[in-house]
Amino acid sequence: MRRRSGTLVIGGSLVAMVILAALVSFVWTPHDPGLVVPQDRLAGPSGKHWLGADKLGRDELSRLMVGARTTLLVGIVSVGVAALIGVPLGLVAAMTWRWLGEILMRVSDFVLAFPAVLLAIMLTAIYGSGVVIAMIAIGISTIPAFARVVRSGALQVMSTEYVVAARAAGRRPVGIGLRHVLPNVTSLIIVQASVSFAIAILAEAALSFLGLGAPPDVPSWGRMLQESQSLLQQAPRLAIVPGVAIALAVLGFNLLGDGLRDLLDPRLQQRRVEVQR
Amino acid sequence: MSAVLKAEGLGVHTGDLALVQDVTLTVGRGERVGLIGESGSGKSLTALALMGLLPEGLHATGSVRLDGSPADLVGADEDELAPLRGKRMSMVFQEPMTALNPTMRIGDQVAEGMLLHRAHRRRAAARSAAVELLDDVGLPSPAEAARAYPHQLSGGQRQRVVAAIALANDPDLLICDEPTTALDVTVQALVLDLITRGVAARDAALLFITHDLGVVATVCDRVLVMYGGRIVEAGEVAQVFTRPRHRYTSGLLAASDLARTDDGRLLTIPGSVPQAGAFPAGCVFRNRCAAATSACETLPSWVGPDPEHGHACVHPVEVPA
Amino acid sequence: MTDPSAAPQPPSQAASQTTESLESDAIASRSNSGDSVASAVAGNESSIIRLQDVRREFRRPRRSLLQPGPVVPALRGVTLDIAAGERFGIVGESGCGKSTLLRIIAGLDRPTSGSVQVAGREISGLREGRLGFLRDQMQLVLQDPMSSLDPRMRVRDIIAEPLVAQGKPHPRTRIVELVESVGLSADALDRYPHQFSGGQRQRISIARALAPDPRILLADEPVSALDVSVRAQVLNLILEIVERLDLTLVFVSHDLSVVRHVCERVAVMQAGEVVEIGPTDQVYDEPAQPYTRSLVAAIPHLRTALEGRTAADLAAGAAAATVPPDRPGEN
Amino acid sequence: MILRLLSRLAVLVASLAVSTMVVFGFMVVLPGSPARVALGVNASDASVAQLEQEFGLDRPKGVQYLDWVGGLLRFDLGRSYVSRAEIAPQIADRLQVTLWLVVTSTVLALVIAVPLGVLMAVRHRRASGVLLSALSQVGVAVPAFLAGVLLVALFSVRLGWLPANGWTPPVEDPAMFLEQLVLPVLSLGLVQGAVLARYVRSAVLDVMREDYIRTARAKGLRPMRALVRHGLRNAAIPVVTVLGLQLATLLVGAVVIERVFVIPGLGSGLLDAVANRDLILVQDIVMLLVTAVLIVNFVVDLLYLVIDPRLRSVR
Repeated sequence: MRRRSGTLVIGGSLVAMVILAALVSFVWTPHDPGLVVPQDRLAGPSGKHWLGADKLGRDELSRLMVGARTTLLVGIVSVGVAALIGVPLGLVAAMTWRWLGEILMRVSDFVLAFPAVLLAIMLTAIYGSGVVIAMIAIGISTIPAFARVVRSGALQVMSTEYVVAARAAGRRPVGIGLRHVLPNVTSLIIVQASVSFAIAILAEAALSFLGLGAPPDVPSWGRMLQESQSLLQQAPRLAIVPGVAIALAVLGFNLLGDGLRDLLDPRLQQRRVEVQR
Repeated sequence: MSAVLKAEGLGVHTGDLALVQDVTLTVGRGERVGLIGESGSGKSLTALALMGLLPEGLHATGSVRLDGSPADLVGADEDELAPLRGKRMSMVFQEPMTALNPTMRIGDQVAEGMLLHRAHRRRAAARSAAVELLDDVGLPSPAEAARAYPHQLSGGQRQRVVAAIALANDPDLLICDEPTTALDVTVQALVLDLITRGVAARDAALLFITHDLGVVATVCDRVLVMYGGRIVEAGEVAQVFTRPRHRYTSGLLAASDLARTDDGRLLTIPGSVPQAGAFPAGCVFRNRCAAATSACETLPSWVGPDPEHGHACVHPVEVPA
Repeated sequence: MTDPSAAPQPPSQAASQTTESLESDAIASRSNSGDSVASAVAGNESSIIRLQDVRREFRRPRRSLLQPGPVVPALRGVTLDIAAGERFGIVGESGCGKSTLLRIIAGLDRPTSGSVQVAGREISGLREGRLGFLRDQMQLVLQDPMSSLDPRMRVRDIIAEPLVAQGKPHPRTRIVELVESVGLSADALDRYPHQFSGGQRQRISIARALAPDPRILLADEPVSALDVSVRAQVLNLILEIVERLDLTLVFVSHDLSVVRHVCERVAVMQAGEVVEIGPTDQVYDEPAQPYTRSLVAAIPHLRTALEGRTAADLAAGAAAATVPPDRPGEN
Repeated sequence: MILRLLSRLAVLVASLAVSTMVVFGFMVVLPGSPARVALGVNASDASVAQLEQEFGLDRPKGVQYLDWVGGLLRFDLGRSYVSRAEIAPQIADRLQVTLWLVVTSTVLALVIAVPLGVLMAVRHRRASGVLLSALSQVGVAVPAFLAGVLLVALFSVRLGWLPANGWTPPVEDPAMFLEQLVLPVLSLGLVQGAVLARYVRSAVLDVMREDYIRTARAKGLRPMRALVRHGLRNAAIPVVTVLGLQLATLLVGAVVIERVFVIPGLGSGLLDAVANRDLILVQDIVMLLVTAVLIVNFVVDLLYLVIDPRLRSVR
């Protein structure tokens, strides 16, 4: 019981930290994140630059805070779009004809063969790089996760007796979908969103690292890491700072997802009851 | 009659919640003892505690002794328990659909226990012994069944296999936890027959756990009635079921007798069975008992010549002399 | 099936419709053996549910590219007539088709062939959207008290659901009246299902079923998941409500003793067919069919056990008739 | 069983067919022609037209598609728009490099994940299990390229034990090959191992609660032996699924890792092709990667049949 809530608290706090950093960056950062100060090149952590400065003398903390925005923006848009498309698809796949469900699942298997980064590389080859491309690519590759989770959850709900009772009560399929199935798969969707968010952060960081994500003038964690690579000798700190930021953000969303799963999963609750019998 | 199994003051706890308390029972060689109770009564936990197979997070207190083994099984470690399980004491579980490994052939699952306890040292010998055993428990075409996987058998057939596994090493004690609850009546009759014959042939002790009064009466000589994690009444089946003393036992008998009505209505016990661990202090049944008084707020003491006969009720049902 | 005349059709569907239905009628009337309640044969004016040669087949997934999957018959021609106000039981073991039959009567599943009439109207061909009148007249109580109530709905919404779904008014007074009629108090309405015990949940299920003021109550194993001490309460409640509201009750169970207590007339099903039908006491005390005999003989009964009936006797009774070979598990 | 096999095979073929359309389609919706993209905006119309003619890009799209797919079937991947070199041989070299990376790191991941996952599950209530589990959570949160950068910072820059980058084919200098292989494989394998270990953990935890494990223990098997004899095979079913899905992630990880360690594999090739705007090369490499993922999914399905007898029987 205690460890379960521990997971939730740690995950929640990490996620809150990232969100807070992004929000605060709109009104305040220690320095202008784009301001080049040649004499501060590669400066170590100090009262002026809490986390030091990069090879152009830009303040590392400020860039980190603004970078959180990019991370969150890409995550929110891609996961949001994926959920908006994937959830209805999953519901339809579970609640209508079986062959349609089968086909949708085959298609989602197929989409899984195009991971986000690969998709983004393809898109970049044609349209050039950019945040929007990253969001589209990550969004598309996240759809199957939602569709699958919602479908299997919905199939489970559809097999319960309360759905039979609802049909006998005269509920139409749409009513059953909205009143019974959706509320009972909401927790699955929330958990999936959290986990997908973590994956989206990883994908965005990888793309920025490859130079395929945010443009050079927009601070992003992946790009900061990439820029640090040539300076590992002089300033390993420049790799560690964005690296830790990425890892903590991903860890936060993963833990949040795990914690929510334990909190919301009725199967686990049932298991708890069973043990008590 | 020597006692094969002797449990004294057995309890099962999770954290500071007591789920089973102060269970004392003995089962003698060749004796068939029933343990009846409803959901939350703690009967299944009692069985698992006897086998030392409680799920994680639960622990047992008190003492459990198996005839011929010096150690107290409560608190014994795996090195002491594992050689006893499947050899001297074994168990048949409730759910035949999930009790067998879905990815292992039936024959191998039956032979495994024999190989483990050195009944047979050669794999081939154990395999043929397994087929013989499957024949014994009444599986049609046992050789074929030995090569099958569990999903290829019906529920009744699977339960026969589970029984075969339990009987493989001629145990001194067989514990059955609701072995027929998931089965149809006709299949239940056959499996009950198989279990009683198997036990009789080995002169083993049987502890039979169920919620079904008819089944207990059919299978057992003696019965223990559990409610709220405690044994509330015990005695010979004929005695307990015809002249119950504890108010719960008599209520249960009345409620389960569908032929006996009061003005067309079945007799009932008011209220519902509390959640495990949420039973009242003192007499566990007092919040549903019509005869309860303030005297029931303290734990009733056991009234009877020995732990195997008697009841724990302050206001027992009067027996016409 | 040992009685050859009671096995009207081979598994193949080669036999013609007419012969089959004639034969089904024959079973029904013969097993009623001249009793006056022998209303299974068509013609009873007061019957509220009438099934004519209802068949339901399920198709298994195909095993070969060349031919479609095998057809598994769940119902092999069931003909029944249930009179208005009657308490009618359907018993049988798992896989005998009793639940499929109930779902077909409830309009939740459609027969492959045959006719199903409820209150004089044919429902077997209707789309779910056109079954409004059926939802009005007929409600359902299901087996599993854990799964039959939506965990995310409050009790008041659960009970009001049939009214809401059919676009009827559902004032709080009506909901309170319903919940109190099943022996719960009005403060139960704001709680969620998990806060109730199994017996209380079945009461909620019953209140929901009563909401649209139905004339027919279908119950699918409503007490088989309950503790013995609670079972009697729920059975009493069902009987009391059926009597008070003058409902027709169709009660499906695997437990012959429960059906005997609840129902006036019973149909015994085996392998998708009704093998015996008649007044409950008669079927129970003098079963005409070997299958029914074995079913009755296999029940471990407290009283007979105390008289010395052993497991071997039960097994002998169960084996007396040919029990259908154990079917492979369903998973 | 054979039906299942055939239907999976049909799905594989269909997926491959659709993939070719998707990959080709992406290139076709492109504004302007691939020749224009390859030569840049400043190229003269004449040189664009000449390139188009040379590569048949002026033909109808349908013909181009069939031509491309026909080539794929004969392992003829066409010629680069930029270097005009045959693509097949250079991709074959790069494929070999990437395979080394992917296969060795998958093996490493499995070697780490299975024992670690089982240990985490068995000890999930003890401090050691909780600690390992927390560590694996951190491992999951570290992307492979970050692990790569950090490993280089430590082992190459700080300690100087291993080369920071580069690639030598094993036939040329086996020692050098191994030295250069260590860090990239560690970066990929450790991270994948952590991910996989978590799945192994949850699969084993689920299996440990199964009734048949209790049956096995009631037979007299000790807990660990019961788990190994009866649990692992059943736990393998969900793990194999994940392993299949992870391969796609691993391939992507390899693309990025090749960039970190300057390894001339498919990933570097793909990124170079993107940079050079060599669309035919992009198309070919993406198709190759997608094919690999689809084939692995197919193999995973076959593995199910081996592991789970329930799928083998006629049902």
